[in-house]
Amino acid sequence: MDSDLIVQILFAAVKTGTPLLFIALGEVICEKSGVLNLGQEGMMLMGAVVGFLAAYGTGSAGLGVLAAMLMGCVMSLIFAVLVLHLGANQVATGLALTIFGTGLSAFIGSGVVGQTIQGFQPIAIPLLSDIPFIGKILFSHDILVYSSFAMTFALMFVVNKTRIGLTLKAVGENPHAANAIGIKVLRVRYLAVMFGGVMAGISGAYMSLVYTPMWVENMTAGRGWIALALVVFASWRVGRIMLGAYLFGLASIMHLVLQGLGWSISPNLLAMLPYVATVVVMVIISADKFKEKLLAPRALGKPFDPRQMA
Amino acid sequence: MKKHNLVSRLELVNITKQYPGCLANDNISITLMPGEIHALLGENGAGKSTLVKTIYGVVAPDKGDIIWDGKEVNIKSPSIARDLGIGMVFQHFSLFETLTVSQNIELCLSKTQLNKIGDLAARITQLSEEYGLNVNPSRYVHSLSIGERQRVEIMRCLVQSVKLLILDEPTSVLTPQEVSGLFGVLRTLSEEGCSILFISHKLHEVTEICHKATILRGGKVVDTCVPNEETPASIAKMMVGDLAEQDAGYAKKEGTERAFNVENLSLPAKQPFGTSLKNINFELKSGEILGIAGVAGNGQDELMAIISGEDERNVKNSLSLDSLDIGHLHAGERRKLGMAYVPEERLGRGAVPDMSLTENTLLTHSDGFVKNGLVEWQSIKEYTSALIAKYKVKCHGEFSEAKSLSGGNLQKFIMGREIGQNPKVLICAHPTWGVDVGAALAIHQALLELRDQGAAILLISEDIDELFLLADRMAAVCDGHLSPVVRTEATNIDQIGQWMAGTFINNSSLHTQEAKA
Amino acid sequence: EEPLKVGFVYVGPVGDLGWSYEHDMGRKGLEEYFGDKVKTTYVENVPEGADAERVITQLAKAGNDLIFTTSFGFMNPTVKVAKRFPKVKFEHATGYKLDKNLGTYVLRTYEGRYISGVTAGMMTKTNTIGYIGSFPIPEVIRDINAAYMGAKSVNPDVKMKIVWANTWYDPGKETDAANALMDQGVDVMLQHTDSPAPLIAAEKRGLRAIGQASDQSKFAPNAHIFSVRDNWTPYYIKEVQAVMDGTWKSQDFWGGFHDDMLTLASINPNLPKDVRAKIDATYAAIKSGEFKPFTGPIKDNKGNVAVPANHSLTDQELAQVNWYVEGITDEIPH
Amino acid sequence: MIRIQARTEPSSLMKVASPLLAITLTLIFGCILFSAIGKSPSQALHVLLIAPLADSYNIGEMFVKMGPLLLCAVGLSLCYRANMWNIGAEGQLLAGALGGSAMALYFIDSESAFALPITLLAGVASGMIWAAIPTFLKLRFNSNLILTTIMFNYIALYLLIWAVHGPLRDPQGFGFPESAMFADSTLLPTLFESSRIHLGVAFSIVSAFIAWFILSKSHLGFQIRVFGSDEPAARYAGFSSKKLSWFVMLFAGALAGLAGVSETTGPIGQLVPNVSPGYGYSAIIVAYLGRLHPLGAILAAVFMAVLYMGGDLAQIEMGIPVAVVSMFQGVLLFFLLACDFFINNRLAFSNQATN
Ligand SMILES: Nc1ncnc2c1ncn2[C@@H]1O[C@H](COP(=O)(O)OP(=O)(O)OP(=O)(O)O)[C@@H](O)[C@H]1O
Ligand SMILES: Nc1ncnc2c1ncn2[C@@H]1O[C@H](COP(=O)(O)OP(=O)(O)OP(=O)(O)O)[C@@H](O)[C@H]1O
Ligand SMILES: [Mg+2]
Ligand SMILES: [Mg+2]
Repeated sequence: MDSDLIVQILFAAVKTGTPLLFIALGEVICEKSGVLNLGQEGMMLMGAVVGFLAAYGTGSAGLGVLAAMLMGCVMSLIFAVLVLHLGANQVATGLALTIFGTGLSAFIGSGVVGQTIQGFQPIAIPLLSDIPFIGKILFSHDILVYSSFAMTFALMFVVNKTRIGLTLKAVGENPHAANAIGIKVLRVRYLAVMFGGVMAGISGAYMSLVYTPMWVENMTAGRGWIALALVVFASWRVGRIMLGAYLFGLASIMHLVLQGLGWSISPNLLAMLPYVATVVVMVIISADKFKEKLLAPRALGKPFDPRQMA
Repeated sequence: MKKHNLVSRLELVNITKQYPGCLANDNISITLMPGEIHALLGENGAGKSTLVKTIYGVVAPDKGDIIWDGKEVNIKSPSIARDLGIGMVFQHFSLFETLTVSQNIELCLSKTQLNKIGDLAARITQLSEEYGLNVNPSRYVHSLSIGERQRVEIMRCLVQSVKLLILDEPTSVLTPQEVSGLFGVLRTLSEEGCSILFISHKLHEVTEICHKATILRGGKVVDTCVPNEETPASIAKMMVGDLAEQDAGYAKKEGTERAFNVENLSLPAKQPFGTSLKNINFELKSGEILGIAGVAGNGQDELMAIISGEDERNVKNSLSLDSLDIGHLHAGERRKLGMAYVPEERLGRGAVPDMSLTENTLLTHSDGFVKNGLVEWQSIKEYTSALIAKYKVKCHGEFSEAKSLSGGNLQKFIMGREIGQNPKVLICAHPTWGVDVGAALAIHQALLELRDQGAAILLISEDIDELFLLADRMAAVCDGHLSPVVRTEATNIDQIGQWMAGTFINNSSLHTQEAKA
Repeated sequence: EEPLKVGFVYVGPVGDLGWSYEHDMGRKGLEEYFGDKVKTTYVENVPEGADAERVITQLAKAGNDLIFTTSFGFMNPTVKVAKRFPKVKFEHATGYKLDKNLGTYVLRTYEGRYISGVTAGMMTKTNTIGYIGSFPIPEVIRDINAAYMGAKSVNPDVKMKIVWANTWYDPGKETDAANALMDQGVDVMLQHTDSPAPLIAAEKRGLRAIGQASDQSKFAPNAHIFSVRDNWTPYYIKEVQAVMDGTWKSQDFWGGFHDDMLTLASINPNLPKDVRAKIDATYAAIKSGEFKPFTGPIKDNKGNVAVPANHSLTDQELAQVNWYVEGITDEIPH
Repeated sequence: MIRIQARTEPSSLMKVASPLLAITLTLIFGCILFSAIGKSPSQALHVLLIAPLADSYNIGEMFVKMGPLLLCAVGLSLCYRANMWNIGAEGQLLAGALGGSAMALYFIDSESAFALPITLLAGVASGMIWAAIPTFLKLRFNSNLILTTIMFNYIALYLLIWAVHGPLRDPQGFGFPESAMFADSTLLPTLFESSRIHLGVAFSIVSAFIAWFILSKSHLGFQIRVFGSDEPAARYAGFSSKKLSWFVMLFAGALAGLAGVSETTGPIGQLVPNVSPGYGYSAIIVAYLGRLHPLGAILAAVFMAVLYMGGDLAQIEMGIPVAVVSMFQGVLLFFLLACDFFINNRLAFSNQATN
């Protein structure tokens, strides 16, 4: 493999990892507040289809992204109301959201299957894109990829350095105590869930506006689930999510690259690679129970009802 | 108490709070002067916590007014309460273990307060010296002992210069020595003009430090008094109404042969914030009650879990029952050999909340009622109703769900259920915690009766008085170490208190599990 | 007089712009041609499992006289239903099982693929063409061979890189596959998957690609060389007419350029003259039957004689191609 | 003024009424949806819910559809009762189909009476193995069951596709990705003349009753219920969480595996890439709709099977897109979860406004 090819592969890994990065960033915030939203796949699909419809209708990819963010937010609100206000089981509600989103997106998107639009064009960042290796890999993408960088760093700052981050952690660790000192637990959780929805929306829009760019039923192909695994992989740390997303992006294109290089392993077996890798990584990460308990938000998945305070 | 001025600091007028199925506060009115230390007394469930949460803005009252420094206020949230100058230390701590002390404190302060303080860590250190609190702002809370955590809670109130400090049962988790340290701080605060609302079940503390007391029963104010004009006994009488019986002193017994033995038991903590057990040795004889004192969180839970087998780690050669090694057996097998347990949490552990009493009997009585893997529901139902009758458990019947029983009745049920297995060894944690006087008496007598029948009983409790009442021999735990075991007659509260604080540990390995972040 | 009822079973959504889309175009062409003499019904997105049999049965029960099942996976369900409804005529696309009331029909896509290969061989500057495969079934392997032979016939140095995407239709995967190939020096893309994603990827990089199944020129105006379009309308009209006339007979039908069931759509006007001329000449030769791509001597890539000299593979033999021609260095995966 | 008030005791009426209410609300949602896309709601609901049961052929097909849903849902109910969040029924079903088919192909020339039972057992065992791996990873390495089971769904899918393209492909099949048709000795007998109802459907109903019996009559079932409702109590009582976890997971894996092998040896008759149109996922909804009660699952599976078939019929007869079915499923689950709120809460009507 020559160095050009390696640069190309890493460039592709960043691109493939970007939707995962968006959606996992949303989920990690959501989980830090103590809410487990398994509806990622559904929100992402809805973001993809609505983003595409809006971009197709208006001719503006930017409006498409906005519409997708809005849609993701609406989807997450359905989840939030059920889980936060009606105390529904988070696992079941998340699954319902995924099933619903899969159906609804296929339904409303049937009219534009196979249509195509002008997505975002790559913009090479002056100077930075001239750096050998790194420049091509990181700085010759489109605007959404750059936003994902910005988002990652912004979240790292917010989560680790600000009062908002403290509040989020407090709510995810011990909502009863947080409530007792006057933090509006449900409000924080609502916002966190909605943030997750918005990010899932962008992630979906990235798929349908940049990545392919077109709308197809089920086009996210399980990325929402992988994002959930990424969060565990990253031990709920924002910076590691970025790393994980790109590693996963790499794993999911590797089987195609290897075939092109003449490897004659069954493509079906190679296609399992990302999923097997996810399991292996998860096993390694969570094998240390002690550590996982320290890192995972302690109230994750547990309902909180402010009216039933001890 | 110095009278600073004549305007009351806080006046509660007709506060009423209705919970589903329970009137927690019923027209409560109380007045508090600046600098006054005011005790709020009452049995479990009398409504004390509800009332103070109302003042702190955590609970919204259905009715009633709050007057603060002469003006009517609407305290909708804790941040409003804090802006007024109200601070509160909760019954169940409200600290975040994965955050540092100063982060915990920061979360309680508004932007303006933070700006006013400037360097929070410096302010904490300064206050810490001023009041002798010894709080290090950069430590993670999970690395702190219970006593330290409580000082953090108090610090949280002090940084915002409180005018009213509310303490909900602050002493139940402290050693006697820590209690007197706390009282020193409270007196200083009082002298500075800070009012204090103090909730405690320990009446001698109330008579020692409080200027006034209000007694609640069933959500109503039933009496007020000046504590230093009363005795604990007379206050107790006001709290529970006409007492039928009181615990008498009970005869101490000498055990016979060794029933259960713990030898060189050392075990690292399983949970991130747990305590590791350090070389624990003791023996338990048939026909005796061995009491273990200690502040919560010093390894009692871990000890109980490893003895019962709930902690599934193999501790071969460390535990034996009738000289039979049981360290490798799982909980069910140990139970079959004649061990029984009454856990601290009765609902959620000792009993399944959503299941009927019949099913809850089956929980620990699989032996007699399961044939070929099938449950004999009819006979277990009959057994359960007999149990209910024998222990006078108040409920609708054997089909009642466990969660519908009051704490005391559920405890009687669990006690009866465990005693009904005729155990050789009974391990019993906090048997009367939160149980009213009548039920406590019944439980005490059941325990003594079981002892007299020759069972060996290990009694773990935070209530020193109860231990002195029941135990034949005593020891204390501190940070996973067990003190020497002595006969109850040969010791006194002071010594046990010292031991609870860890004075028996020679090498200074106290709080060795810091910095695991 | 009652209209003739014709049912269609599609494996994908009609909007896939590929396989199912073209079958549906065929259905529409049928309606246009016969007007109210026919009434058509279709069911899309039918999974190729236990459900297929029920859906086909329901179409038969609903009174359809002729039912087209348009995916290979519908073969055995169609066979089973055909047995139960002897009066109804069935036609199964791409399969090989016949019955009294069940016929099959197949496209000679390899004819289009040969021209694609010729064109790619002439257009490539890196001497590397890329091929995105779907599944290693005979049809796809046959077409890979045809494409490679076409390319080799005009460019002896040409290499072909093959990537299996394991899907008929997944734009995301197809994009990844196209990029993986182009990263490795491919400058002309061929595909045996249905979405336009590889063309779009080529367009973005300023490289070239050839579409298949439907006209995909609008997705990549510059990259697009031409599309080999499936055209089912003539066949569907012919079969319906036969049923109307009472002359319908079960048969195994193979259609290609000759029958206009395969066409070259939207040939890019900016092609070099020689390339265009070669395309036209090859097309004419195949259409007239004067040239058959699988005519010996052909060796497979293990060195065995696959097609003896002076022999052209029969349809029966074409259906069983499971070897790569000499020069393709890969192995057929599974 | 309407206020929400917590009930002192959960309402047993609502426990039963909640699914019915949810179904009603879903139908109302459907009416609105169909009007919105310009279809007659009454006709659409008729086609969707009544037509699938209109004649004996359709009823038979409904049972064929119900079989795998019910088998998976019964296993999942038990898992969820024990708080084991197994999302892997789909993968376990595929594994069962794969393992069973491999065995059926081994018996391709056999007429032995044991061929079918052994084939079924192979399917069951494969499903169990597929459930066992995530269980082991959870118990041994503490890995998250939800996520590992989902990953194993994908892995099973690719394994199956690999197998039908490779070792299990019909050598006479012109290279198409399908196995040979199974021999009659390995095909599940059908129960009635002229219908596809096969022995697997009977298995599914029997399995529901077995699960019900275990859950309500046996000590094991009692342990499962305690374990799921209150894990500390189960530990306190000395019930082995490992044993129970293994039991429910293997049970679920076995049933899902049986569902898979019953599909391939039943209505399909060979191994194909598309064994399941997502039965394992829909079974999650079935389990919830059935209140995690094995007998409730029977009714829920019937409902879901009707909905599936109705979806196809709606397409044939009215041109309604199939995506509507999964929308319906999602909405139904939403409504169910929302209605469950009223098991523990109620609306209180009062005249005076509260402050
Ligand atoms: N959120 C709630 N919902 C319903 N009932 C409640 C709630 N909180 C408290 N109660 C009930 O209100 C009553 C008063 O409770 P409260 O906590 O104020 O008692 P307390 O006097 O502090 O008791 P303790 O000494 O045990 O702390 C009790 O019967 C309790 O069960
Ligand atoms: N993506 C995720 N990120 C973090 N935690 C998750 C995620 N998905 C699931 N979980 C956790 O897993 C729980 C359910 O999954 P699982 O069945 O693995 O739990 P569990 O292993 O029983 O939990 P425990 O480790 O406490 O026993 C959820 O309630 C949640 O706490
Ligand atoms: Mg209290
Ligand atoms: Mg776990």
